[in-house]
Amino acid sequence: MLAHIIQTLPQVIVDGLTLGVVYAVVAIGYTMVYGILELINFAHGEIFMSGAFIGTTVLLILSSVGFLSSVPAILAFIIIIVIASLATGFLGMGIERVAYRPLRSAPKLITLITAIGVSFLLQDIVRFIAELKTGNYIVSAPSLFNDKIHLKTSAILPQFGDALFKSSFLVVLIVAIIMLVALDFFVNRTKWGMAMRAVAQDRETASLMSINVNKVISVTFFVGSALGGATGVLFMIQYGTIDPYIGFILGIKAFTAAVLGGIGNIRGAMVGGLLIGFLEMFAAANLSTLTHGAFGAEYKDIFAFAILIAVLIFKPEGLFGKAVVEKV
Amino acid sequence: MNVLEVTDLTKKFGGLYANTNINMSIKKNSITAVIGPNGAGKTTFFNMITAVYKPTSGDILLNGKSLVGLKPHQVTKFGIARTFQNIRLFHDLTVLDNVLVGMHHHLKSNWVGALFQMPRTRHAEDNAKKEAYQLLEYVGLADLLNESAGNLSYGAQRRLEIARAIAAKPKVLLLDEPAAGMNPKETKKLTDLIHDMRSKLDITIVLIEHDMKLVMEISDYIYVLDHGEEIASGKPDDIRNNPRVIEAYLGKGAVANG
Amino acid sequence: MRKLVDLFSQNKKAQLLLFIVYVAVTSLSLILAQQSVVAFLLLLFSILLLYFLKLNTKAKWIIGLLIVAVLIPFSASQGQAYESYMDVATLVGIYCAMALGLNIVVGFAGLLDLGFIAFFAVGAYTYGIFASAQASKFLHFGHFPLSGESFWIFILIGGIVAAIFGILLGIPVLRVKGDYLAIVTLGFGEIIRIIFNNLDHPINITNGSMGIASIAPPKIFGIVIANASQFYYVALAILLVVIYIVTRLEHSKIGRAWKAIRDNEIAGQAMGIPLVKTKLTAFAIGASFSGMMGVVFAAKQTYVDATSFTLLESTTVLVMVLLGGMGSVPGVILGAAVVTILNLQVLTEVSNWLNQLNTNGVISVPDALSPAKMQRFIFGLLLILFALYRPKGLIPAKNQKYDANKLKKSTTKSMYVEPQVSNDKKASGGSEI
Amino acid sequence: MKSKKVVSLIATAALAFGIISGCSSSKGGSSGSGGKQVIKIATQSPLSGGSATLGEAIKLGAQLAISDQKKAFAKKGFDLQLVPYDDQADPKKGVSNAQQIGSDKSILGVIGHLNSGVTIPSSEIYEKNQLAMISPAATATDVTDRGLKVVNRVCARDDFQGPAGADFAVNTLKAKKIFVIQDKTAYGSGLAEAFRDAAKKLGADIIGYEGITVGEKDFNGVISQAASKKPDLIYFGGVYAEGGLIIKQARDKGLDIPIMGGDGLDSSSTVQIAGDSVKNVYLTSVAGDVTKVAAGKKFVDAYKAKFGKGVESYSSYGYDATGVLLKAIMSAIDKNNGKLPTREAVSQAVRAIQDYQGIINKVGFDNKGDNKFAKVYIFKFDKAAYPAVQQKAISK
Repeated sequence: MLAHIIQTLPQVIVDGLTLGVVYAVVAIGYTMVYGILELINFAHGEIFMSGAFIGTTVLLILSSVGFLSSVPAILAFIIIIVIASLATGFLGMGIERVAYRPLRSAPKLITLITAIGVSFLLQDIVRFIAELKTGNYIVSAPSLFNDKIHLKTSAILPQFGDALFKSSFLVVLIVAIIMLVALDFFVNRTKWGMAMRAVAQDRETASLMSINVNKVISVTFFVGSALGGATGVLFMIQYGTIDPYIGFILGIKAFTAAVLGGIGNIRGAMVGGLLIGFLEMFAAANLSTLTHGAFGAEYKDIFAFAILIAVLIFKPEGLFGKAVVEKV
Repeated sequence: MNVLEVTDLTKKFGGLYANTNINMSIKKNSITAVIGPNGAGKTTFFNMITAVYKPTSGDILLNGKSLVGLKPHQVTKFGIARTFQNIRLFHDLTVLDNVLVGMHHHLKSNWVGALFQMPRTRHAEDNAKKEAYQLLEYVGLADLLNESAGNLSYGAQRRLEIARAIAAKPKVLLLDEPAAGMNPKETKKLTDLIHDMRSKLDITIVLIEHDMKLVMEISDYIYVLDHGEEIASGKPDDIRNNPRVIEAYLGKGAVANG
Repeated sequence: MRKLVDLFSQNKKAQLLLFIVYVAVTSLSLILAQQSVVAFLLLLFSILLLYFLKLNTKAKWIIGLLIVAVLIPFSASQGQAYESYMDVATLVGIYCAMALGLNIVVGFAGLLDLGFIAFFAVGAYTYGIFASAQASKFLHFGHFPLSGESFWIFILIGGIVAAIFGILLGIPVLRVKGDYLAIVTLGFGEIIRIIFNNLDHPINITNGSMGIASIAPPKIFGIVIANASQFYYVALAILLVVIYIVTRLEHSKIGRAWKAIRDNEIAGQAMGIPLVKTKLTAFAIGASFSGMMGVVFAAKQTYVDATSFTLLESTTVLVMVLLGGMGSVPGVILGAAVVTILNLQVLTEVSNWLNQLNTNGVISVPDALSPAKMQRFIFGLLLILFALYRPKGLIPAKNQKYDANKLKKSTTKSMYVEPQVSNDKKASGGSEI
Repeated sequence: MKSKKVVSLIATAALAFGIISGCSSSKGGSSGSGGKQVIKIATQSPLSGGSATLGEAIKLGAQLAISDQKKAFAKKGFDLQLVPYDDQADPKKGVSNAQQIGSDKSILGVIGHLNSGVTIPSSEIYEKNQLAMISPAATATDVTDRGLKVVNRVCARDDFQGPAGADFAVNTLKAKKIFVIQDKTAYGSGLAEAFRDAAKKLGADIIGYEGITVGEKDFNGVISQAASKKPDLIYFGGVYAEGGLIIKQARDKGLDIPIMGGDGLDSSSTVQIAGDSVKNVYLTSVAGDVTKVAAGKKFVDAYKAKFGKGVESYSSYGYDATGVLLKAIMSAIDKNNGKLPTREAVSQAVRAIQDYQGIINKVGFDNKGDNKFAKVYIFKFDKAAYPAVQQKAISK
């Protein structure tokens, strides 16, 4: 039993990493918005999904005009990801402006409900645009990076099996890491990043320090949403098939990741995302082996949600978060 | 006789001491003031007594029984009620309902009784409403009984908070800056009310206040906190002339010069 | 004109007369027209009109009951679409009770629960398992399926089991607050659904994704209840009980405690309200309504599987509460009715109508835009619009008003003998608002 | 206060009237064009949601059959119409629609559903209304095993399709070690279970039986597990949305073994999603390759001309099921001296059909409502193109 688990481990790590970085970048979107507004932006999963669809649209247009065959795939990819993240960035800003800003002083329950509303709205709008154009809302895109790479992990340790992946995995991984590092730099080293942190700490004081709070919140939404949209493109590149409902469940899992890492904490969200991705993949691959067939891979989502509940109960501040004491 | 005894009460947030070794003995039916500059740890002290925060060490005794480790609602049941520095009313409830909520722990009615309209429950509810109305009359809000609490003026909200707190029939009433934001006329009425509560309702009152005029006029005894530590205690006149207190309020230079 | 309106709003008799005419016309048209959704909806609408009439509560209740229990079934039974109308009406009843349950949790106690449908599932499976041969697959005693007579006990059992689940869910979950609570309950709802969908091994309890078929229909005095028109009365009866319980609880000590912790948790605790116990009661009572209706649902469908209990369903119930008005019992009932009818009848009818026009070549609407598919779009839009422009819903919650005169004539002796500072209360209280 | 109340009243009224005005024009008259009596055929299938492609195919097949026979009915003085309902693959919606269908007396028969989970509760309502139902696609055994008089199907049952697939996998493809994946839906589990049990009996070793979550896109975990166990064949019980991805991801993991699925994979979307990976994929389908027979080719062309898209697996069965229903209605009309027959008469006439020549195979119902002539066909994808190549047709 243990031999089997060890044998699949390299492959599980590779796959878990793929899913994990997707979760991580989406989780950052949640964490940034939560950190600054204390709002779970339920629609963030849908922004991710919109990014995937916008990316696919651009890709299909590029390939229909014959652009793809004339330039290297990586260039096409960069064009796609930039367009998609700009578009979703503005989408996120627009959503904040229309649906969240008027409610900033309203009870949180109400804002949360609008967020759910926005998420439903986006799902259906994307659905009927896709359906109008293609007659089917499950959309497949031509793949850009298709080379298979064979990782000889068995050479490291004889018990290991080999891991196989597509070159798209490397693209996803590298782009995600670039985004994470860039974001970390942005938040910790730039003027805007400092303003964001100030607003997250104390909105009123920040506004007294001549920080334009609305602008900072807009920028936060732009950055978070652009990251989400770009992750959508990564997802599309990796899996090739998307539908309007991918954002919802993925969003919830990414949120789980954000909570696991400590919500509001950007580095925590990264670690949380990777952890959830890996655990999920591990559960899918090994649950039935571990339980001798009593519980199969179909229980892997319970695994993810159970982690969420357990974390919230025993360490509500998350792995890297700080406990907040409510002021009375 | 002391109603409330606090011994060596300490609260640490992370590495920060919010309260250090505070000792107090509060006499029955007295009015005690806790004063100190901003951030002296006065509200933290109240929060520990009402179990909102758990003390890091030390003990709180109400009539000889320890309150440490209890839940906030249990503390209320034991006989301590409070108001809040930043008013915490039930905004969407009516003024009368706010007072009724204050009676929660001694109101003899349960949901089974409510479902089947049992006479006992009905009787208890009726009496509670009448009592609540009288309380509103007492604090001067009877005309507004059906208004939502959130619609009241600032001063009225403060008084409603007091009415709600005494509805819990406390032995000790903690008032957290009751006069904050009041004009002199309102403050005067508040002073009367506090005096009256002590004499008519047989309540021991502990209050945090920045209005020194009010404090000096009303208190039997004063404790002064600074940086989480108790720096002085005594009768109003003693405190007025205590150099450490003046230093705490006005800075070191003030004492040297004076 | 304005005067006329004013006059009319004061004149009880004129209102009543107009109301009777309205009811008579709509029910007649429902009787005469072979199949008219419009007439049916207009007749249902009379309940809402009744709510706004200037009559005393008792009279309203009697008239309302007459309309709901006698007039509507009678008028509808004259046409072909009887069972169809009654099916919709039954579902309206089921959703009303559920929405009222959720209203306790969200509207009164202020706890956002996004996994509420789980309790409905619990109720449905409780009856489904024992009223079909399913139970014999894991219990090696007793004879299953139980007979249809057991249905009546199962309404209670379903409620209790759901309440137990509510408490089990509540104990861990209530340690988290606000937004977190929403996410955790959402996760919990999904977990329950996944478990029901997977529990065919190691022990076959729910028959997994194959669902439980051939659930025994309820029986009473030897009569088998199998038609929607009969289930209508079952649902109606339970709904009435639920309404009774909710209104009673709302104005009791526990109701005040729920609203108090909703408005301010810390002050609520400081006033002696035990937080966990109060929240758990809200969860348990809300869940039990849902569980009871789950039993009815399982019996009506004769089939349960996990696909009926998705997140979309939880959100649907939430939309009902929000649309109607959080914390407002009449509002929530209206919200539940509007959403259910919109979903089951109106969207389908409009789609069919569009489709007819399409096939006849009158207009050309692409399939992707068919209203029946727009459920999420419509819900999303409703949620946003209502949250932005009407956060208190169609019929906002109202506080119970007390009669000062009744309270003044006090016979009991109070400890607060004479009012001291109330002499110039005008100056200090009222005038500053 | 007062104005608030008025506002809320107006808002409510506006909403309610909005609802009402929307459907005021939807009142179906009982007389159609030219004073003819209307006969309606309802379809119920998912037109939205994850299996919309398959549901749409049923509807379009029925639509084609109805437009083909409109003239024949017009001659007898009837106006034939189609009313498509969307059951959203949701049992609750299906039952509610069934009630509405039951109440529209001009509807004489129902074509549907796609999912067995929806068929089972909805058919209880049809039974009460004595309304004939013919399913082109519901394969679960429970659909007909409950012995309802009005329930029929033209496709094969799970306990025929599953074992037929198992037989092909074990005896023709010589698979010894089989890894089974299913999608935890009534359809997918039913099929996968039937396959698993039959394959075990035939001596194959089932080295894994795992479930996945519908709607997800990453199945690498389960596939890694499969890959490490080195199976000869992977069987997937489920539909194309997940099936296509599983095929693709399995190929990416270097699993070039045959992958087999049921009729849920029999869709152009499988190819669209899986792309080139679809090579060496086998599937069992209850619908045969229509292009193999002359009548089928004509059907494919007519379908393409009318709807502008290619046929899907259930298009032909939707067409055949409707054909069977219309034939039964016709004979019921004749029996009733050219007048509109009762629903009861129609459902009896449907059950009485013994020898209807469909596009690919014959239709004749046994006493439970199953098609005696139902066949299971085995297909193989040789290239990334739909439809796949038919390998074998298996009769009972």
